[in-house]
Amino acid sequence: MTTFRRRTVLQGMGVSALATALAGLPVFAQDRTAIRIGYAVPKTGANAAGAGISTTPNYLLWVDDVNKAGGLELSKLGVTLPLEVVEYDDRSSSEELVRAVERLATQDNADFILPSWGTGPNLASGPTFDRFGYPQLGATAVTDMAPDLAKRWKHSFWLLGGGHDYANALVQLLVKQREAGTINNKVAIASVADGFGIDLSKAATPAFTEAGFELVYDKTYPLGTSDFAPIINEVSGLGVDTFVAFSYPPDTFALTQQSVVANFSPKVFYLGVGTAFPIYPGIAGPNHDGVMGVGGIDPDSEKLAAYFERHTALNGQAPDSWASAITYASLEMLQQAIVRVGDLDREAITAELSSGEFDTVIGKVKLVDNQLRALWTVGQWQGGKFVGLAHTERDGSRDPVVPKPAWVPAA
Amino acid sequence: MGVASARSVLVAHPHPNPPHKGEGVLLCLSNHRSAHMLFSAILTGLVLGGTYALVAMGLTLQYGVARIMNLAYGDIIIAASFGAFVLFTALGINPLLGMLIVIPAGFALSWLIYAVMLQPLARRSRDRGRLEGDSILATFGLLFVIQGVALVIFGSGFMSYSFLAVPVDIMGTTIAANRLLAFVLAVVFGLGLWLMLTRTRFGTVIRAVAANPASAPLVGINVDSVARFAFAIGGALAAAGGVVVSMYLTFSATMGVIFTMKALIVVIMGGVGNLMGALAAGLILGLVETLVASFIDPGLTLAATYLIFLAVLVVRPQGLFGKAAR
Amino acid sequence: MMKLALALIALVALAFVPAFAGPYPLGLGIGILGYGVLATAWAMFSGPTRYISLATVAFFGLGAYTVAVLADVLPYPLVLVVAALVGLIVALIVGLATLRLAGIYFVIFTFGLTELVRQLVTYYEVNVTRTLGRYVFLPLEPEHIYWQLLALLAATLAIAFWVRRSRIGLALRVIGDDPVVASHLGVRITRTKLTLFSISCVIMTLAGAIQAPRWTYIEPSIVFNPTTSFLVVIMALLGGPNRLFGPLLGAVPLFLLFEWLSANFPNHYSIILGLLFIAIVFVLPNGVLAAGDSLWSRLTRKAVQS
Amino acid sequence: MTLLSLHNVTKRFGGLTAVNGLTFDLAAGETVGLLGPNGSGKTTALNMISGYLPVSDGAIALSGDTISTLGPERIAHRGVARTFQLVRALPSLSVGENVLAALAFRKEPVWGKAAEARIGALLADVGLAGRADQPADSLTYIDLKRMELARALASDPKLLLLDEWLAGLNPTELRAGIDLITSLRQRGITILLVEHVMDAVRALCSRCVVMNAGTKIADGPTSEVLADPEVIRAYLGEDHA
Repeated sequence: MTTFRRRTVLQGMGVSALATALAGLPVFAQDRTAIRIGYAVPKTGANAAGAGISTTPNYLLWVDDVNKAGGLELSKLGVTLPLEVVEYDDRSSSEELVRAVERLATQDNADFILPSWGTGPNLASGPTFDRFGYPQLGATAVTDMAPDLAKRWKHSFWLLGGGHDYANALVQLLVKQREAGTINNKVAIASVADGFGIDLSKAATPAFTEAGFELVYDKTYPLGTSDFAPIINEVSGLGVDTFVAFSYPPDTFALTQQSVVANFSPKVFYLGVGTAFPIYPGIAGPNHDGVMGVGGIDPDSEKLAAYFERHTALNGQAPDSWASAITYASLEMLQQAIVRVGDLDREAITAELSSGEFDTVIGKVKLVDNQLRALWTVGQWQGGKFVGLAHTERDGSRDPVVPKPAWVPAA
Repeated sequence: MGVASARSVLVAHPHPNPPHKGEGVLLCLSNHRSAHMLFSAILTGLVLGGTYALVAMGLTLQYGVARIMNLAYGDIIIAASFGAFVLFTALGINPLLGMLIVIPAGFALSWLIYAVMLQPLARRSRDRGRLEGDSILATFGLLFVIQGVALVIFGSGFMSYSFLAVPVDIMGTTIAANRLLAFVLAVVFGLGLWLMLTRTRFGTVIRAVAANPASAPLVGINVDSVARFAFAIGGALAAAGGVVVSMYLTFSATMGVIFTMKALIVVIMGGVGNLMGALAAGLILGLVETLVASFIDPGLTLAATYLIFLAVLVVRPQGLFGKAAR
Repeated sequence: MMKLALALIALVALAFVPAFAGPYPLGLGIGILGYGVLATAWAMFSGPTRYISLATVAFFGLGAYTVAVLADVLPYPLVLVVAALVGLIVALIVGLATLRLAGIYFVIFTFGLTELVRQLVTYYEVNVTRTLGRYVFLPLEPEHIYWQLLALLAATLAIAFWVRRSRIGLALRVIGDDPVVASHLGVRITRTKLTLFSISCVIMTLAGAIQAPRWTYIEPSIVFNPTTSFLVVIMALLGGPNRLFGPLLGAVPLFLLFEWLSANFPNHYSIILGLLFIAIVFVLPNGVLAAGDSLWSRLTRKAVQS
Repeated sequence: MTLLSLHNVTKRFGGLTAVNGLTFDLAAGETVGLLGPNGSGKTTALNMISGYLPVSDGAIALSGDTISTLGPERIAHRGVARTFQLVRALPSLSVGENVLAALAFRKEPVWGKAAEARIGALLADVGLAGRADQPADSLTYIDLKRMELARALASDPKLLLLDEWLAGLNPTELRAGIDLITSLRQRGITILLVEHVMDAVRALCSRCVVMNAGTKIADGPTSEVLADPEVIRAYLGEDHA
């Protein structure tokens, strides 16, 4: 936190803002004392909770890591500069976010702008990043449109895959289990009626059907639902071995607790966003073990373990085991691209991000068409870690435990 | 079940024990499993509605007696949830005992808020319209302050803990003990409040102010202190609601407004200032939610809630139990 | 005549802002114009009648959705026409449904209505189109949006001006003061309320439609964000909803204040904003409405003297 | 010629019958007092005539046309104007605008320059000359009553309903008020007057209708009606009969 130097940017807004905009002064290297990193993240409003877990802590950690290491070396300019931060609250609103990005680009002359949290905000700010030529490292956006978007906005990078990636991986994993005879043919799906839930259920429904599964329940519930008893009561009578919920964090937690209460303990219990959160084991108690969800990490990676430690030390909370590591990796990519290019030429850095190979906490990363294709897609809580069971490019780090242990009734 | 299977296109519906392939709702309901589902839906609906009613009773008291449309009501609830959370996780105090601390704190805080912030507004405004405008703006500000303090102390993350998440069996339907407890508490608080309002002298005074604040002083009632007390009782109920809710819901610092709006809907649907109205409206909304989720489509629960609410107002513009305006 | 000329000059001057303002000031301009339109349109109905509507964002969102749905199918101007029609139809339905409601019942009804619209749009998208987000790829730059909003604001102010001078405006004020007297004087309450409510809502719908291309991506939680409705109410109340320029007078400083706070105090934004609100209510001893009025009368007095 | 006729008009509020089978006629040009003790249903009857309350039963006709199915604005357009028991000014409007509101929404609206002249004349008629720009909520009680009367007259009514318009005035004001109403009567306006001030009733009304507990108990020339033992009993209670 000490590295923050927030400029009081807006003094006498109207006139001075205009004046600065008109001037648009080029900043010369010899005047520089720092590389300016700007970001607008939701600190209030509906998205604040999500950003507070996957996005903001990683931005803080990265800035801290870089500055502790003495800053970034810009070889062409012959300097090593620390990072300074300009941060805004986008108030969970696309309109505010777009304006904040415009402001970071043109008023604050940020050298790099880090994206906000979530699929919608990343899409909403895509054109603005592109217009001003800033690379956009979309580490918390899940969209099947990624290939199109990457073509449309040359500066955009899509690092968290699309609904199909996660849905197909889950189905493939379950097909193997069915072949092994551990689960029956019946699947129930409940999805939150919001971007994430719909994207995944849209991909999952046909994938399950094509794989010969019988979808005995496939419905959505509205954002903000707190009582899942009706869904669980209905599903528990349908004889399914596999329950899949493409859910959001509050729902994920409530579904777990209410399934335990209803003693609905299917062999495969898969939940959406929130399963990979560090607080999940605390909420589910002993019952977190064996729960599957979206995301996952490689439990054998020492680098990742070190990242978890640093993150916990700085932020007072562990990172989640899905988007957090990818967010941090995206920052490492940016860092390495800057050092390789040797100055702050954003076009060159964007090109390097597209084509280079990077060494990150999630291993070696090379983007394909501006997308990260090497992703952990299905994870499961095993021995206190949310281990990756399925990866888009390599084998899982662990075998799935199916059936999961039966629920332990809460004390 | 029948309706559900007819609506969801992609679902192939095997009946576990098909008696006769049920067509239509009635046939399906005659089916034993569906009858059981109906019973369990009604039970869970009542339990959910109990929480709504509990949360709304405090607001109806605040608006009905103190004439304050308190937009920060939900944030008091969340603040109480945080209180229960801290007591439970840091000090190991179980939420039921925690209530003994949190509820008086809610009472005191609301008393203070009214005395310091709202009373001057109430005193200076002659007509009700102006107080309404002022109180909307002031409590809108209060909402941000409470939320901001919670954000600074607790951050924006999700909070949840597990308390009494054990199943209770009621005639074959399992319900979480914490939810049942919430229902019981709603009934206890509702009954207690109702007895206080109808059986005590002070309750009569409160009702007199609610019915006619202008002429209450004529019979020697100090409207200021009654309003302050009612506002504080409302705050205590909000705190009770907050503790109860924290036992089974995931909450975060920014969720207060959701509770405010839900409570307002219940209050308005029941009729402003009417406890029975709040109770009835809360239960109706809870029932509608679970019945729609069980028999039509979970995707339509909130739509149905609002539809019922709007329909009630179209038919009875003064709410279920409200007195006709003018 | 003099005032009209001044207004026209101001309009032309504002139209040239994009020529020399950078993207960020232009973005600010879009935000201010957007809220200015919404607050002025809101006050057109809610000012005289004192019916506090929280349905602003329902119409705003419907406009945005209409653009998202039809942008690829119809030419853009036609899309705006359709959006206006959608707004009109919904406004008539809502207007008829709320005729008997007053006070807090009206307030919460309009809120519930917004949520219902949002839930229904969500349900439709999820179950019929199987996508939730929609993309708006229109070749519209920020300055185009700015100009459209400026034109809309000018039109809104012109309509508001005309309403204030016409019988329908007086009818609305009479209804706001005492609907019983109004009906006994021969005011057609239903027709008057519906007309003004519809005009106001159509403008809100257009404001949403015009701003939609700026976000590229649209989903219910983005365009039906209830905060917008609250902000519009606060802005209009603060500026004085019964003055022609009152709502604008509230929208501009509040918008800039929000911007300034979220930029300079991103971690304490909520607390400071909240305290400011409470302070505003207290510092203006006669209540916010009266303060808006007295400020206004001071301004106009000066204008008359000069 | 009959202007207003009530036939068997009844109003029930839930279980309570406020007006029960009320029947009487008003000839054009007549000034009639509607009397009765408090709670006898006079104001309710007036409210039904003006359309504020729907009738539960029976019918009201104006110049032979049924009006009891119409809303107050339609009835107003047919030439019925009224004042209210508790003065209902439009507080956020000026005195002139209060009158303008009546001119602007008549069947043949008066607006603009023409309206300004009419407002001046109407205010002068009721003794409020030159006070058009004053805020309505700054007026005294008697002036509010005057303004309300001007507002009612602005619609050029055929039938004027006055609900205790003279109540609460001091003797001087009362004298002026009676004169004012007398002048209206001379203009040919038919007036139905709910009133407790007996001196005024005697001075103004040729005929009276008396109600008690929702039913009509007397109808006839003022002096006869006021001497009727049943009327006296109704007003003063059993002991005085």
